[in-house]
Amino acid sequence: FIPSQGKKPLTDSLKRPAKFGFGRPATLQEIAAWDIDVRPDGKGLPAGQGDVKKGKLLYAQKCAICHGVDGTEKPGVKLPGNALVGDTLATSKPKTIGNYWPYATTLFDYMRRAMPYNLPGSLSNNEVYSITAYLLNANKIIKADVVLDAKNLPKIVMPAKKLFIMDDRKGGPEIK
Amino acid sequence: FIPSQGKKPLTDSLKRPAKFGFGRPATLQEIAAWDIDVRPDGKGLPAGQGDVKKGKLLYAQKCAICHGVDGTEKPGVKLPGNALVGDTLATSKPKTIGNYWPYATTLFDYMRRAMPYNLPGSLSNNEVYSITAYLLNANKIIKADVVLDAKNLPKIVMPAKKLFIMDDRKGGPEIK
Amino acid sequence: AAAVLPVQSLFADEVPAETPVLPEIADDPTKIVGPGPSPLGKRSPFEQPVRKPSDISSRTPLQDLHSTITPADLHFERHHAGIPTIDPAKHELLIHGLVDNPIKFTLADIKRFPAVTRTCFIECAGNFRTGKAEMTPQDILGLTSQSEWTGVMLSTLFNEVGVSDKAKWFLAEGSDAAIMTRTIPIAKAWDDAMIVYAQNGEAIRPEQGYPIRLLLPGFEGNMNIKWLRRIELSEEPYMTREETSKYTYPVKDKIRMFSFELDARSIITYPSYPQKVNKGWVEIRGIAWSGRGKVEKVEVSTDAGKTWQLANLQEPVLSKAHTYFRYLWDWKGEATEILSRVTDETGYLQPTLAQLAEARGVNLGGYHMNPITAWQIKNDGTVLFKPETIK
Amino acid sequence: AAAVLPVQSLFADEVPAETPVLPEIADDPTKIVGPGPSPLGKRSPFEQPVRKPSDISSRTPLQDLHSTITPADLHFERHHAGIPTIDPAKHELLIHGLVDNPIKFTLADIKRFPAVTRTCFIECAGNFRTGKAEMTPQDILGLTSQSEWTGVMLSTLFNEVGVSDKAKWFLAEGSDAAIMTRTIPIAKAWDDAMIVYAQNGEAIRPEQGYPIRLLLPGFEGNMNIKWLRRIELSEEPYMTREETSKYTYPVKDKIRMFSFELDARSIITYPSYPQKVNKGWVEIRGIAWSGRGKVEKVEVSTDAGKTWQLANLQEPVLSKAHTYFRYLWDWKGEATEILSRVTDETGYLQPTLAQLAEARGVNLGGYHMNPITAWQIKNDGTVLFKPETIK
Ligand code: HEC
Ligand code: HEC
Ligand SMILES: [Ca+2]
Ligand SMILES: [Ca+2]
Ligand SMILES: [Ca+2]
Ligand SMILES: [Ca+2]
Ligand SMILES: [Ca+2]
Ligand SMILES: [Ca+2]
Ligand SMILES: [Co+2]
Ligand SMILES: [Co+2]
Repeated sequence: FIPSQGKKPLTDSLKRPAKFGFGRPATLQEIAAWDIDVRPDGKGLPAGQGDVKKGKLLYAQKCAICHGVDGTEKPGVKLPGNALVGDTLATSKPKTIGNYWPYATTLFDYMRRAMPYNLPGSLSNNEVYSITAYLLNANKIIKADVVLDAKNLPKIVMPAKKLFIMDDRKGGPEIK
Repeated sequence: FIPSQGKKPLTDSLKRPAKFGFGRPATLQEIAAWDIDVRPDGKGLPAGQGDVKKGKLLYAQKCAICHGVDGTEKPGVKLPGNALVGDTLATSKPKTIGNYWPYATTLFDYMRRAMPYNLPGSLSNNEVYSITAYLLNANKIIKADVVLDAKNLPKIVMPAKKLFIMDDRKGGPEIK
Repeated sequence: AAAVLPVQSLFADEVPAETPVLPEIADDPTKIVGPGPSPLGKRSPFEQPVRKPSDISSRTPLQDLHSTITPADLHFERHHAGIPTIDPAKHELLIHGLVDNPIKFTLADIKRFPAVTRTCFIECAGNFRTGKAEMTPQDILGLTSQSEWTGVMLSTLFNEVGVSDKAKWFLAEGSDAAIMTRTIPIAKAWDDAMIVYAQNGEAIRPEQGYPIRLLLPGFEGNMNIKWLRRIELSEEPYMTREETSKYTYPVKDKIRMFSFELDARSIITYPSYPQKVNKGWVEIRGIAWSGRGKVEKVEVSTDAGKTWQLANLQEPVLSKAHTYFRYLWDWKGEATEILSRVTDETGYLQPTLAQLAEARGVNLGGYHMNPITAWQIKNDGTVLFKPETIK
Repeated sequence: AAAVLPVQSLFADEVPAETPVLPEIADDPTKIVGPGPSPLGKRSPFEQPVRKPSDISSRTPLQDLHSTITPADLHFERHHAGIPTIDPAKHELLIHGLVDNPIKFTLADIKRFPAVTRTCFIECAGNFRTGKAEMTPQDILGLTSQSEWTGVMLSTLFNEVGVSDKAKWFLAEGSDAAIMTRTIPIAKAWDDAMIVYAQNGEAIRPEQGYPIRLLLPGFEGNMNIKWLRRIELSEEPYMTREETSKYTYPVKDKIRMFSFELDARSIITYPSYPQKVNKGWVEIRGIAWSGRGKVEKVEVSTDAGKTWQLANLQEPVLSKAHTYFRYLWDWKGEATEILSRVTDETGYLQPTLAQLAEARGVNLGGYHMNPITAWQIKNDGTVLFKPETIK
């Protein structure tokens, strides 16, 4: 995007000090308590591990009620949650982890912060690793015997990765 | 006041027609039903008449409860309505018809439209003439035997008339 | 003797506010799914800005506002016989008198004309109280508010009825139980007067004149006739009660009437009573306005009026509109007084109370008062109003 | 085969509106004293604008609004896990990552910094529905609203923590049950990003992020993180779910991500379904906006797109803001189609749906859609939406 050149709203800039000194230093513990994000390079992934088998069980207990028994879309069935399992073809419908998620780290990050929808933040790190393993396997991305952890999760190359491009539009007359 | 020169908000002026043709002609009856104002020159005063004696009785029945038995301010008494009767000295307190109303027509106009506060519009024209006569007499402006009507009411010169001046300020640095 | 500035008993008769009830809430909002979307939003239970009602007016909580649009439900009120309930399907506007064709317009007719939107303040001409240190901006001058108004230019309707050359004034009349009337010079109709039906995007609120009110940008509130039903064009003013026995004021040995424009004025709304400031950088914030056009500049003094510094004005600066100003102040902890003063585009500088008394005499009547407002800052950061009297 | 534009089932699941109850009222309001002032105003019972809620969003009734400020209780909503209830006294914002000093700011701290007020729109990137003729502006694109926002420039806070040269992006995180996160290029922080705590003068509403939200003028709604609690500066984007599996869309054989600005767009809100027009002069009215700056011009066609005329723009025209336009049309009673198209200050002209499909392929994904909207005018004055499909 193109920042608006020099058209910034005014602030009180005449007498502005180098620092105002408001706020207080955040402690490492405070940062750690909130810093739950996971980056594509694996930064933020916690210790722990999980496997497909445990993930399948957890999925049945905690997720199936909203996302369906096996996470796939069934004609005529409207579930509270999205379909999670499909195949890896770019053209296939619906959008699922298999055909539309460019990074496996996103799956870990999202599920840990927001799922299960009715009990967000209730999964242990190991549980999230296991469910991630299960869903990646169900989407035919990893084998059934993979044990996922902070090391190998970021290395998974998602089928949809190659489809994603950054928006390069910059305004102007072009329709793009 | 000084109209803002040429700084009017835009309206759609390019294709504007001479007339839009919205609305419908108002009938004489419709105008008469709403046209209750009275001007200082007497325009708008209805037929009819009233006198101080009838006015005094009406006042006692319909007004005294809010404006006091005789319309004057009594120390320590807080009435729902303003004091209406005082003397005609410019310096005296409180502001009343006698010392602060420049036109007698205003009294007729206001009482007919807005009083009694709890039953606005309930007075007949004759009743308004009578109460006007009573209040003007109580404020020592007319004699007790005057019969008020559309002819003589506008001729009454109110004591406060000479005090009133139009604001002539036009903006600019002067504090006035 | 010290002149006592009138604090009309009716104005002062306030209804005490209800104590807000705060909800029990969870420690960690990230662990509980909250309520979903709704047809109409509500305020957070932790934020309960309210007007201060008396029996005839209610005042905008200026100290609670961070910019210049007044939320419609917090717009100040001043009624002379309460708020009429009007069926918009039945409401009509009659324009007659010195016109070629007297016409009745339905609300639907009015909405068909070319529309204009204008942001401006409306201020009651009696918007000034003083008397004690424990007063908030709402208490002192809460009878001013600002909205984005939409409607038709009055000139468009005057063009439609055809106005006689003899017409020099027009009477505007409401359909409330006071059948409120005021006379306005016709030049205002050709200038910027409007008949508005919308306020901040939506239909005008009942307290503000639903379904239509007259909007006279910069002119005293009472002239902006609410619940408008009739306009009569005339050679001369009507001298209604509200332009003679009310909204007039002593100037030396005379009584001044037909003061239309509100004089330029400003007030610091932060910090103000009962807020408290901390040592260090304090952003002084407030509003400034003029009934005669744009705010040209606002100056702030942090040394009781000895020296003055320019404040920043929030863009866009609009004509006859509340304009937000801000000034950064490094407070070292000393007791002092802070003040603001505005200069408008006509070159008028907001006066002190003493200057007003000097110009008008000590019997100042309470209408069209716009003195500089000072706040006392105590050593401990406490802020108090500085009530002034005329010696 | 005709591409079916996605009308997400969740979006379409609307709650039916309650039928308003109208009061019995007197024929002549001038004969009864009405109720007096109150702490908070209410709408006239004859005016009941409402959002249209589904289980995850609610839509602004654009066709009911006469100007560009959206009353706060009608601002559109889009939640991913409901509205958290937050105690403002406990809420803190953490800024950390590639900074010199990670700092926690209380809400009170944030309010002490120099404040700025800015009027701009917020629009959901998924703001487009079509499919049938009986659709109102609210149905088609009611996920856009505008407010006067007040808060601190994000650059002021970034200056306070000291930002490393390595930081190129920042993560913003909410404290709702979705702990919503998005990554934003750091240039936006040095440009015009804000952390806002006030909306239309008062505290920001709970649905809009109370007590603080990120404001990224012109950027898609979802990035304007509500209930903001954390910002982390980083070398690279986080590729959160909302910037990968959501808010991305097919462009030919690729999927486009990190579309920030909303493309220039306009819609006629009057006349629109289900309104009716009369023969004679009709003022066509609507709103236009661009995420890339100011609206340069709006053109209106009353002959189904054959010819285009300039509309008037309501002043002041603000950057990245809904801009009201109006165009006077003399309708002779013939059936036709009326349309509007905006050009923004970058020279971008709002495209047709066919042009979008031509540029992006027919699998248009429903995000960042801004096609010209046409209304059909029938002989009898009936107005219908013209739903288009891609051949
Ligand atoms: C009570 C219902 C419910 C339960 C139980 C639930 N989910 Fe969800 N899930 C949802 C909803 C609703 C969404 C969509 C949320 C949104 O769009 O913001 C969702 C979204 C998701 C998504 C993102 C899908 C996409 O395409 O973007 C994933 C992945 C997911 N859930 C995984 C899980 C897992 C794993 C569990 C169990 C541990 C789980 N969910 C339990 C309702 C549920
Ligand atoms: C129920 C209370 C009540 C009754 C009964 C009542 N009034 Fe009033 N009157 C008021 C109030 C209140 C006001 C002030 C209204 C305002 O300021 O808008 C007022 C104002 C007035 C004024 C204007 C005073 C001024 O200084 O501007 C006059 C004159 C007046 N009343 C006359 C009458 C007469 C005559 C009657 C009886 C026919 C009457 N009133 C009955 C309450 C009442
Ligand atoms: Ca992190
Ligand atoms: Ca008349
Ligand atoms: Ca008023
Ligand atoms: Ca400054
Ligand atoms: Ca959003
Ligand atoms: Ca035009
Ligand atoms: Co007043
Ligand atoms: Co969205």
